[in-house]
Amino acid sequence: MEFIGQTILNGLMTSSFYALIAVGLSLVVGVMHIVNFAHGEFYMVGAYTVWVLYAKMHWPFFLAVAMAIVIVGLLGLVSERLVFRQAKGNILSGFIMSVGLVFILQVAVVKIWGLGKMKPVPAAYPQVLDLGGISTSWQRFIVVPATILLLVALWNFLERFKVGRGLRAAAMEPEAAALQGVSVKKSAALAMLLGSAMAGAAGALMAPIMSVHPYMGHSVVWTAFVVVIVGGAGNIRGTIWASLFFGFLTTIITTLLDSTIASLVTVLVMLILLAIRPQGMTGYAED
Amino acid sequence: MLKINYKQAFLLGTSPVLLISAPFAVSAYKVDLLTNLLINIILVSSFQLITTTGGWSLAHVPMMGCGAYATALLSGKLGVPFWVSLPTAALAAGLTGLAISYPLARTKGFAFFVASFAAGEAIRLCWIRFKIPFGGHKGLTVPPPVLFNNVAWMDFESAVPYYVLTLTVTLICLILMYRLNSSRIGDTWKALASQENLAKSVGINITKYKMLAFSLGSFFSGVAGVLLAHRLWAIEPRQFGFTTTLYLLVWIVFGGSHTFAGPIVGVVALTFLAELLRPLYEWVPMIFGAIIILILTFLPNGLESLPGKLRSPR
Amino acid sequence: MKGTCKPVWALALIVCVATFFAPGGVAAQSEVVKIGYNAPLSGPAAAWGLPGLEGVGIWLEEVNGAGGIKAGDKTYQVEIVKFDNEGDAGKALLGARKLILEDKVVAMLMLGGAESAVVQPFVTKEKIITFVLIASDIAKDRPYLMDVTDNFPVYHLLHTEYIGEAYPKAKKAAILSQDGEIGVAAIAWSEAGFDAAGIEVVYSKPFGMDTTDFAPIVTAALATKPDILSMGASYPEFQALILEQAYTQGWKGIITSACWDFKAITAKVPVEWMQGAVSGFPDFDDPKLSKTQNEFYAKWQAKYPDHGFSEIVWEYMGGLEVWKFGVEKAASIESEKVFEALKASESVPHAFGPGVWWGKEVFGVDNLLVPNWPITEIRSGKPAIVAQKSLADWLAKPGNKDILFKCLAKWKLK
Amino acid sequence: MALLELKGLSKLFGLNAAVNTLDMRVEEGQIHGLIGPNGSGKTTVFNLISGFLRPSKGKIVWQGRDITLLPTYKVAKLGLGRTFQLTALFKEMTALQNVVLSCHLHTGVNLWQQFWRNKKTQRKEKAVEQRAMALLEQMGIADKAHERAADLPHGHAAALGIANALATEPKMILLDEPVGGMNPTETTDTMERIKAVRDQGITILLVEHDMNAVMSTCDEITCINFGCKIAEGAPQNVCSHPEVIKAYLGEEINICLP
Repeated sequence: MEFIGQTILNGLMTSSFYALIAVGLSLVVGVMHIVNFAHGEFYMVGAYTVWVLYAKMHWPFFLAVAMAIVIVGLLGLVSERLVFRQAKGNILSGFIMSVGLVFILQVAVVKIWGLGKMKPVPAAYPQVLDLGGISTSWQRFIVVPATILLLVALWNFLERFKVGRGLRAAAMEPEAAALQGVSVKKSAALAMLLGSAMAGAAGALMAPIMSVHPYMGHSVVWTAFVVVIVGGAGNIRGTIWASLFFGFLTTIITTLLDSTIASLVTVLVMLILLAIRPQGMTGYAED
Repeated sequence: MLKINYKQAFLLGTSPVLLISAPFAVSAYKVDLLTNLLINIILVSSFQLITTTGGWSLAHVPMMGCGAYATALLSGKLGVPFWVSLPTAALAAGLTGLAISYPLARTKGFAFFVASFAAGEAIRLCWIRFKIPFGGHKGLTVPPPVLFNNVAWMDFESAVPYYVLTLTVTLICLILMYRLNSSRIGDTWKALASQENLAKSVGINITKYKMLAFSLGSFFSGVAGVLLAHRLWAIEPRQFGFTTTLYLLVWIVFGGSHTFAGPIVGVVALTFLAELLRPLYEWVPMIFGAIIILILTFLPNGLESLPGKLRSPR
Repeated sequence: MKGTCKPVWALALIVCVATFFAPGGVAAQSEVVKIGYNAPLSGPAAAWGLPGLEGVGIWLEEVNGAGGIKAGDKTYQVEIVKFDNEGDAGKALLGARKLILEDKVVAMLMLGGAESAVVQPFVTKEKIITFVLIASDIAKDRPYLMDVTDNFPVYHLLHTEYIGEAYPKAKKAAILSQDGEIGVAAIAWSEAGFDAAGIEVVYSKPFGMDTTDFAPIVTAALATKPDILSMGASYPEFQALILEQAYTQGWKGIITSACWDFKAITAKVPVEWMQGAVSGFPDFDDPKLSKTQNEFYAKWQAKYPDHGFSEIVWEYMGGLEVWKFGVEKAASIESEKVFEALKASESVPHAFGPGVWWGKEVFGVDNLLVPNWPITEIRSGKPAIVAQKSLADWLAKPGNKDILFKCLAKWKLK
Repeated sequence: MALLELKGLSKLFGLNAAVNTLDMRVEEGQIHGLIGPNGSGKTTVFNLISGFLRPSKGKIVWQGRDITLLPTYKVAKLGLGRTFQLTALFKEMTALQNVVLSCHLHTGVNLWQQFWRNKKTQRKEKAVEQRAMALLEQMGIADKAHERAADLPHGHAAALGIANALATEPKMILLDEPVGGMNPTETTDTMERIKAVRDQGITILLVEHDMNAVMSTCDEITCINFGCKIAEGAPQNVCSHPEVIKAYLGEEINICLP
């Protein structure tokens, strides 16, 4: 019983992590049509910000998280302006450029903060949270409400505000949005700002419970892509459902079998879905 | 038919001499670099067969791995001689390519991109997970090829003979791929990449042609894999991981993917650059990253478009 | 016909340009002896290569500052030639070929693991002595491969023996280590150790190398109710996450591992919870180590004040130290002679005390330098040496060898 | 028997019916016009016939054979060619290469022969090239054979589009706005060529906005609006049909007979 409860809790936390990192990517892919491989590196920069501000300079944890969101959001904005805009909507160029950005950011971080072992980020809330036999740390548990809070905020922004609605329209029906006077450039910049900020938030919140090193983004970015593809690029609700699905799927298979099988099943699920519904999944049709 | 002018005859006569004498002018390490370069040339050219149809496969490096693993199993475990295992392993890669090309051919653009990644990763995870027969993370060992016993100059453990072997295979592969590319089949591939709907409407079975391109590309990348495995003497799944794929993409984007020569130019130029930059090893990825972004910004069709641009500055 | 010619010319052109452009090898100076450093220096695996350069740098300053290394009546300045193999076995082989054929190095320092399999046939042919950090790389068909610093995974036998003696109440152990050559070796040797110490191993499933989320794995392991949690040879970035999970899922017990990144771990879990955790690497300022080690540590600390110490800082340098001993013994820098001189020595100095050659029984060749290995426990927030144990004693105990061979066979390592 | 017959054909996009239980017959040897205001579902009908889209309901019968679910390339094989709005061409190739490639179905050369190219294959390829050249001549662009398709002016590009369709040796071709965006002279020329194609015995189904062109060339016209057929018959009758006038109200009211 405890075992099952613990697994459900684990699955819930994995899902919220997936949602946090994938929703931002979903916005970027959906609005800009750019397969931003550097999303993982944005996540890494978010984690490093928390390490510098919170672990080294002893700022309050949530202030450091807020700063990470701002810094990574701006980093996204700058890279949209300097790099991704040059791709001019070409998916392949965008992807390769983002790979270039990955190399640049990784080396920059290595050069500034060095390699060697992972950066120690102490837990801000190390107390154990006991829920009747099943337990986790507050630090880890915080990710769930924080994710919900951020997603609700994002959702409200996209629903309530005019710019937000424009952004959603740009993701769903780019032509219609353009007809309604939504500036493509502006919505791309906004999507990049919001998407990167979400990656920054993910990195910042996960810093105390993940290993912080220059290559930490590499391992999560494909998981995020799988979630985005299955959930539908630009489709926030779909992405959240896909996060829940894959979060629980990996958790359960990892617990019962092993993590290699879990990865194998994850990629196969994506492959099969894409083969059955080649266009339907991405939320927008090609050509 | 055989109307070769003097210039052509001269070039055709001198190039083999140069190709074979080159390794004797440099150290054994440089010869190995050349061998590696030749293998990478097969890899990028075979990739170009697939990109001609408009799909950028992320499964190409795992396909090369299929060739390498197949030859490791055939010649390493079963003792099949190199002559036999080279074509057989390449065929195994081609058939694997054929198998995964069916679901892949249904997708295009972005979906093809991620689906091909999923297919490649699934294959790689199988090598890791199924220790029998693939050896897991540890990988497999591959013997150096033996063509004739006890012939000193045919000792493929050393760099120069292996270079000559690789050179021969590379030449054969390049000639075959070049012919393919310039044949009617190549035209059809280019056509369906540029105008899929028109191609369909004039009666071209585009799924069949895409699958053909994918399996032929996989076949030749399998050849590259076989050559690599027999030079490294051991293979492991990490060698065919995503980092290698990224470098493959960078080579092609750098050189340009619209002509047969473009990808080759890319891999050659960047290999030399990497060798020149060896003392700056820590900075190399960053330099590559910057180069790629600049190339895509100012020369979106890669290095191959440079002569055209210089001729007619717009 | 035209179609056939084009590739031939193009290729000829490429090869020609390649041969002329490629920078040529520099002729070796007679006064300098070169050692190759063939390790990952960039990319994700660089954490296993770069810190070693720090220690090697200090060693070079010291040795060259004192006039160099004496081989018979000649003195040589030592030079390290670096090659970044990016943790890629293929590049490692290319590097070995460059270092040996072009730079004419007389010995090579490497990390080991998968790279050994690829590099060793060539190194064996060239008869170049190679020092690696993974004892289980030693094999009969790799005569010139030696491990002279790190006794991984052999010392797992001694940790487990110590745990069995110090905590007689502990009866069940779970081993968590990654699914790779190194990780699986750790699992096999730990299992043998626990078995010999009368402790039942209840969980030993290796986890995937690309795991980022350890919650489900730890849940599965803790479901077997272990008293001991062994992390085998989990990479430092895995250790902290596993322990954080074990702590937050409410587990208490004895922890053991090959080595610690203690700073990173105690950032995630309370120091008190780690009290008593057993491992095999002391910090080099431990008073129980020799003065040389303490001085080295002080020097390193002065040079790299914000870097965390790890055994990697020392291990490549430790290889150089042994090589120097060999050169002085052989009165020559020739690889084969140094190798023979080393193998002929009854006892070779090791950082943890005099070491002897061992390995034939398991690996087929005596190329592992075994000192009495220290056992450390976390005492008041720092690893401290609590015992030194001898491998020979362990092997001499009745039944132990059979258990070891049985476990190695189970994990297909023999 | 009609050459092509649509029986209760429907296509739903979401809840909107782009084509709604459409019945239509195209007789052999005619030029049949399909007209209707913007967004009335004409191109959708073409896409359904040529197999790019799958109908939600109904049947497509070609020479008495049900081809409703066949993929595009098989439809082409059965002798049903088509062109595209805004003329789709293989842009990077020359005009001649375009047509040669469009002869794909009838080269009599299999993949292996294409690769190996022995004497016999080369002879066959030569023949295909000659046939392609003849088609270009027929469309009046033989002098442009070696120009890149992308560089051709609009009128010539449209002609090449038709040549591509003819290269599949069809019994019938679907022309999607063949004179869209042309000046009056180009329009007249093109329409004359279309008539010539019909006179060769190839049936033509034509979607066109230029009413003058339609009225002067078509033998039979079907007018649809919101996916439903509202009128069918000879040009004069359709033109004066009240439903048609109502549908076109506010668009091109000046429909007149020549």
